[in-house]
Amino acid sequence: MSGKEPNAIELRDVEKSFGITKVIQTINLKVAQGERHALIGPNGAGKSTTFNLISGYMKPTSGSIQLRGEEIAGLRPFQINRRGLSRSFQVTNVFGNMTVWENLRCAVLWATGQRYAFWKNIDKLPEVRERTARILEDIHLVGRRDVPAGLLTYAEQRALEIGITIAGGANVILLDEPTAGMSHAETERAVSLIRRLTEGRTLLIVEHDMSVVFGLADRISVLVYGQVIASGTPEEIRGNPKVKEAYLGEEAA
Amino acid sequence: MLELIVISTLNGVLYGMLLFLMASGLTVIFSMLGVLNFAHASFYMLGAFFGFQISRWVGFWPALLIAPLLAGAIGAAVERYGLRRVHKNGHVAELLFTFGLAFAIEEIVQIIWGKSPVDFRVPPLLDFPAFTIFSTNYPAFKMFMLLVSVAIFLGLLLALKKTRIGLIVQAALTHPHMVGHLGHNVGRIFMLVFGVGTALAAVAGVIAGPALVTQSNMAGLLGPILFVVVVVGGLGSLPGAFIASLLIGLLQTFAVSMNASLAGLLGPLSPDLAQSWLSDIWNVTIAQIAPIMPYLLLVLVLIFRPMGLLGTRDT
Amino acid sequence: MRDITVSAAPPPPALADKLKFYGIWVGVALILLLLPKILSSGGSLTTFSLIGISIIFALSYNILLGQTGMLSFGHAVYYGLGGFLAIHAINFIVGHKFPIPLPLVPMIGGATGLFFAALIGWVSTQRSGTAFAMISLGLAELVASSALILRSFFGGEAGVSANRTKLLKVFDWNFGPQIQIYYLVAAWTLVAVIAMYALTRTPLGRMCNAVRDNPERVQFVGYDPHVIRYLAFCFAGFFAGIAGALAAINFEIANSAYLGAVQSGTVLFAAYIGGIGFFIGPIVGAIFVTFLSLGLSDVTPVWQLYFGLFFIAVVMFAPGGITGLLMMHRPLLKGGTMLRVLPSYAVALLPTLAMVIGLMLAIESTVHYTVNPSENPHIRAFGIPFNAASPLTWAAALALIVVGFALARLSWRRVGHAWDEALTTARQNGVAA
Amino acid sequence: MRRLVVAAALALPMLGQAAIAQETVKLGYIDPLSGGGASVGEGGLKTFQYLAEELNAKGGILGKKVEIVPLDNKTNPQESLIQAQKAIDAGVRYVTQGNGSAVGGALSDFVTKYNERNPGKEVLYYNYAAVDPILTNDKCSFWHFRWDANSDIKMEALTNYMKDQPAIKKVYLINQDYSFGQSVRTTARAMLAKKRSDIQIVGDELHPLLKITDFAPYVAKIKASGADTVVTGNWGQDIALLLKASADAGLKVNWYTYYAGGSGGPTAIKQTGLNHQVFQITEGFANVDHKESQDFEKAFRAKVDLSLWYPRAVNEMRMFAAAAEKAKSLEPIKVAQALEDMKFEVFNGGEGIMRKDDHQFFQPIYISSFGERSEKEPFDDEKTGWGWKLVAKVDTAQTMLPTTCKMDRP
Repeated sequence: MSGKEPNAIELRDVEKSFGITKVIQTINLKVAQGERHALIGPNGAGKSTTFNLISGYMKPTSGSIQLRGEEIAGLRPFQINRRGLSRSFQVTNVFGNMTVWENLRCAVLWATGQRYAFWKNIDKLPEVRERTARILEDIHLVGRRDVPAGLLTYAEQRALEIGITIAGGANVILLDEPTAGMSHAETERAVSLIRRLTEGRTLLIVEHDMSVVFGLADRISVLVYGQVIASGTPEEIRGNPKVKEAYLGEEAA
Repeated sequence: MLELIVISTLNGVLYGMLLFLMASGLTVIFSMLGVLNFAHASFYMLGAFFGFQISRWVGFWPALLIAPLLAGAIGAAVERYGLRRVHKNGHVAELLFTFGLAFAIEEIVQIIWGKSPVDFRVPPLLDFPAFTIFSTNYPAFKMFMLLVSVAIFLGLLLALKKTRIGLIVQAALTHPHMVGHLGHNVGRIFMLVFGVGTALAAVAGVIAGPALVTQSNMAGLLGPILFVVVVVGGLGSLPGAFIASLLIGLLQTFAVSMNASLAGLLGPLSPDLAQSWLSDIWNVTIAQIAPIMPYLLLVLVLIFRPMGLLGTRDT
Repeated sequence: MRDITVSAAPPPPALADKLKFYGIWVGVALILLLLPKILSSGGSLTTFSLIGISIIFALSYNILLGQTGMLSFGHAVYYGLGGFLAIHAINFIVGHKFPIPLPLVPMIGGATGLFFAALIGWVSTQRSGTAFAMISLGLAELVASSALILRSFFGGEAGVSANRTKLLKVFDWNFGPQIQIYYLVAAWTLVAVIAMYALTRTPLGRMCNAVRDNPERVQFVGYDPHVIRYLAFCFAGFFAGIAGALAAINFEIANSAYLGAVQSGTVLFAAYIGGIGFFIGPIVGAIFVTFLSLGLSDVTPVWQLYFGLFFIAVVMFAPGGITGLLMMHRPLLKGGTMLRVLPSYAVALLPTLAMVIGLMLAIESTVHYTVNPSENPHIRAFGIPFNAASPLTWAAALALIVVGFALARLSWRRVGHAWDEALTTARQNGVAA
Repeated sequence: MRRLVVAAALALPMLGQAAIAQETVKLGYIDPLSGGGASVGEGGLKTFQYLAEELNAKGGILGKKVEIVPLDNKTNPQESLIQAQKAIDAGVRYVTQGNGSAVGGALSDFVTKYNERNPGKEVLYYNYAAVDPILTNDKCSFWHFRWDANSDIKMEALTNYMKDQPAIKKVYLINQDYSFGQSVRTTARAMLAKKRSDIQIVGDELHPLLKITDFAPYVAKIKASGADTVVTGNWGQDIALLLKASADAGLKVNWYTYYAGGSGGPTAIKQTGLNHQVFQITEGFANVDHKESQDFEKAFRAKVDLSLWYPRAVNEMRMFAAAAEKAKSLEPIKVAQALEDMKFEVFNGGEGIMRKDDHQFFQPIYISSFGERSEKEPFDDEKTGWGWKLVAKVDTAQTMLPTTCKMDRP
């Protein structure tokens, strides 16, 4: 494209109500392609709901959501996923009875074009096998390959969660608090993992740990009471009085 | 014709109220425990048989009280020592547990009371025609059944609005996920809800036993219809269960009184088709398909309103 | 890159593993072939044929319950429709003298099962969990009741019969004698089992497992869980149809009982008792339940009660079924600590057995009083004579139950401890859980 | 309880065939002994066991003792075939069955095919209660013999009686929605139209089999139609509940039934107070004025605590013995040939004949009503104090209906 590349994600006047309660009041958000974008805000600001709206888990009450210029509002999650957007969950959400290997393999199947094939031996698909092995290697779980996901440690499950999210090769990745509940050392490892794995892709991340946010993000948007009150580079956000008042002020103190 | 309509309406409402007595317990149990109690109709049967046995010893009126209490106690015990144990194995195991229980209860009832209907009689106090309409008697006992079910319905409504447990149950109906956060006495509440739910089914059994039939297959005949009521009304919706109960009660009763068929409507089938399978559909009357009406309704509801009539949630 | 892949991916099966894998299938085929040589009475051949049919049916059911996590109370619909179509097909083929031999007829049953599953499944698989279970129940009741109304197709409660010997002969076999039917069923069983096993190792098969574990997450890796459930449902219907057609060929009759709740319940029992977590589970369950339902009714009139109680016991104490119980011991066996739990098993078995016998004594005595009160109280149950009227019998039953229960509780707790210890040691010995 | 021992032996088909000595004549009794139909099946079993003892006391058949092998078919056609196969494995050459025409049809079909495929090992099927006319018409078999009058014969007898009752003007038909109920309904319509064209059929109802718990809506319909007579083939709970609901609604009509005398029926009639308003049509009943059968009834009741509901079982067993004696053989094919056109003095007196054309037994048919007894009715039923009273007897000759059977003979 010669002129302006479309944004990876663009939300225009998106609203979401549950009954009479308006959880999201008119969100406008732009995430450029290749950008690492963090979404921050106090608890209950609507960060997870925003993720749910973008990924198709919920339908917006009104407004438009575009993925690389294409309207996706109201599409089902798998339709959005097939258009190249993948998300992780705040609460670990893996296939508990299946091994790590099988978990990752499930996540690469659609992307490698297997669809609903019932005539192919899954163990004899070289591309699936290679891609799964690469992800397994990437998330450092080779030693735990044949362990059922339900028996992994918490940090390992979080790593697997990220692995599943990126395994399909989506261009736009949404990570919902990937380091929540981790120790300092674990967090550092997770951040470098995220940094490496999202190289060249667009990342939208929700995170509470400010060191992670400021270390990772190119741009930051602040969500308060269902509205984006500021959007900009880390420096701009740091200096924004509105943000300080609403959010960072308390944290910094 | 008018006679038929009046009698059918009365019978339909009565049947619907009986269904609701059971469906209400089933719905509340489902909302709180997340398990559809397959054995619910079995407690209806237990109520009828306990009622029969106790009324032989001490008369019908004490039985009306004791039998549901007894069945409710068994229900509570089932929750405490059975379901709670199975809970950790997941919902499928819970559902299957109640499935096995329904099977076992039917067998035990057969062993104790046999397979033929038992002679459960209407108490002499109510054994007279309440009124005669166009020369058809309407038994007083059926009026009594109607009164009891309406009274319980109102009592239930009151309990839901006014008591603490009622409020918890209401909350559970709308927000099933918060049940887990009830705190340390959640086990007691579950047991109570299960006990009361099964006791309600047993009340239905005691009052239906003498009027209909008290036999070991009564649970098997009613069970599937009960599930239809709950699904058609919308899983977890009490008002939905109420409407669906009445709807199915009236539907089945009125269908019986209709002799219309496609043949009657459109004239007989052309002779060359008379021997084909089409003739079955052509000549069947609405009265003949009355028993499958609830299931047809279920299919229609699922196609056009998958949540159920008043349902709000998915599962 | 190549190196990473090789080290990270599971190694391809070694030759020995491959040999073992194919050896099992060949072994099974040989056993099926030789079985009638060892036991050749008409009754045991009928029993084997029924077991084969019920294996296919139970495995097809497990595509739903075990593989995809869909609890169906109406799987017999597809079994029954397959059976009916097979019977009609035989009559049609005979009537029109088509050159189609009997061994191909099960395909017609399979196609029928597939057709109706494809038709009905789209609506019913839209939801999973309890809603799906209830819908399957309602649909089953609807079809079973309709079968009695659509008389010219379903033949009323008497059903439709056919003569399987009038079709085109294969190798001079007319499929009259039971032995030929046995081989027909055995061949189809082998083929169907292999096919269903292969299905579990395809992309679709694995995605079924994923849907079972977490239907929500499946949507976020690009799959529509509804489509997966629907396809699984179609396969289950297809194999159920084959099983139904084989049953119809075996009995030469199809009637509405094929479609009914009892049939649906039996397959659920078989799959669950065998163990839905393992491919082999429903096979074990099918064999076990077929034997029970054929044999148990001869030794006690209240066999259904025992059946129900047994099922409840499995749900409560062994949710993995028989296979699950056996598989639990694999790590111990590999870790070499199996011997440590055996003594505690022996200790626990005694009071448990006592309790079970007490329970059975009480049940049989009660049955005597309620069913045959006028008869001689010296009765037999399971071939063992006792006096149902004697207070001694009742006291013994009561004592066995109470003492047995108390001791069983204690001793099973000990089994639990011994088990934990053994497992820990086994893990230390280097066996993965 | 002896069946447990026999059954234990049968339960182990895996162990191959234990050599069971051939000194007894085994009759496989294939009927429900568990599940919903068990109470009926147990009653039949006790009857046959009583009859076997009676035969054995007189030296058995051709010097061999008769043994009843109970086999539980759970009222299911498939299961019946499995049990039949099991029985054959255990050396049984004769089976008898009665509950359910669906089972009867399946068994007749099975036996016919089995005999065709296993010449020299033939098996005979004695049917004592499955009354679907088709078994001795379109689907007749050389290997099937029926001792109960089929439903058409009973309807013929019933309508012959009804045509002479001028009080009958409006008839309501209510039947179970399955083959038997439908055949009752169609023949009733056809025969009444032919014999009494002035009778008006004011209602023709089919309701689902054994699924209705409250007949009030149906009774409301009967009432609304103004019927004075109801004809029904209902049995089991369907007749008991129907009578109960009509008593509740105060319906005053006469009931012409096939099976009001079945288990639970008499109790229901007594409860509802329908004194001599319920009629049934049978091949015999306890109060028939015939000394021999009344003595038998007395002894039978003393021994098994049941009224004899199957006089036809008595005919079946006695004719079995007689035919074997006549053929001087226990080979089923010879016994079958001896049974054909055999004339026999039936249990309640009078002559019956096993027609060769279709293997249907023809015998006198009785119409009786249930209510208070006079001294002519010594027996009551189900301890109600009420008993069956003779209303009319239809002679054998008047029950002979033509058949469409084209029998394949070996």
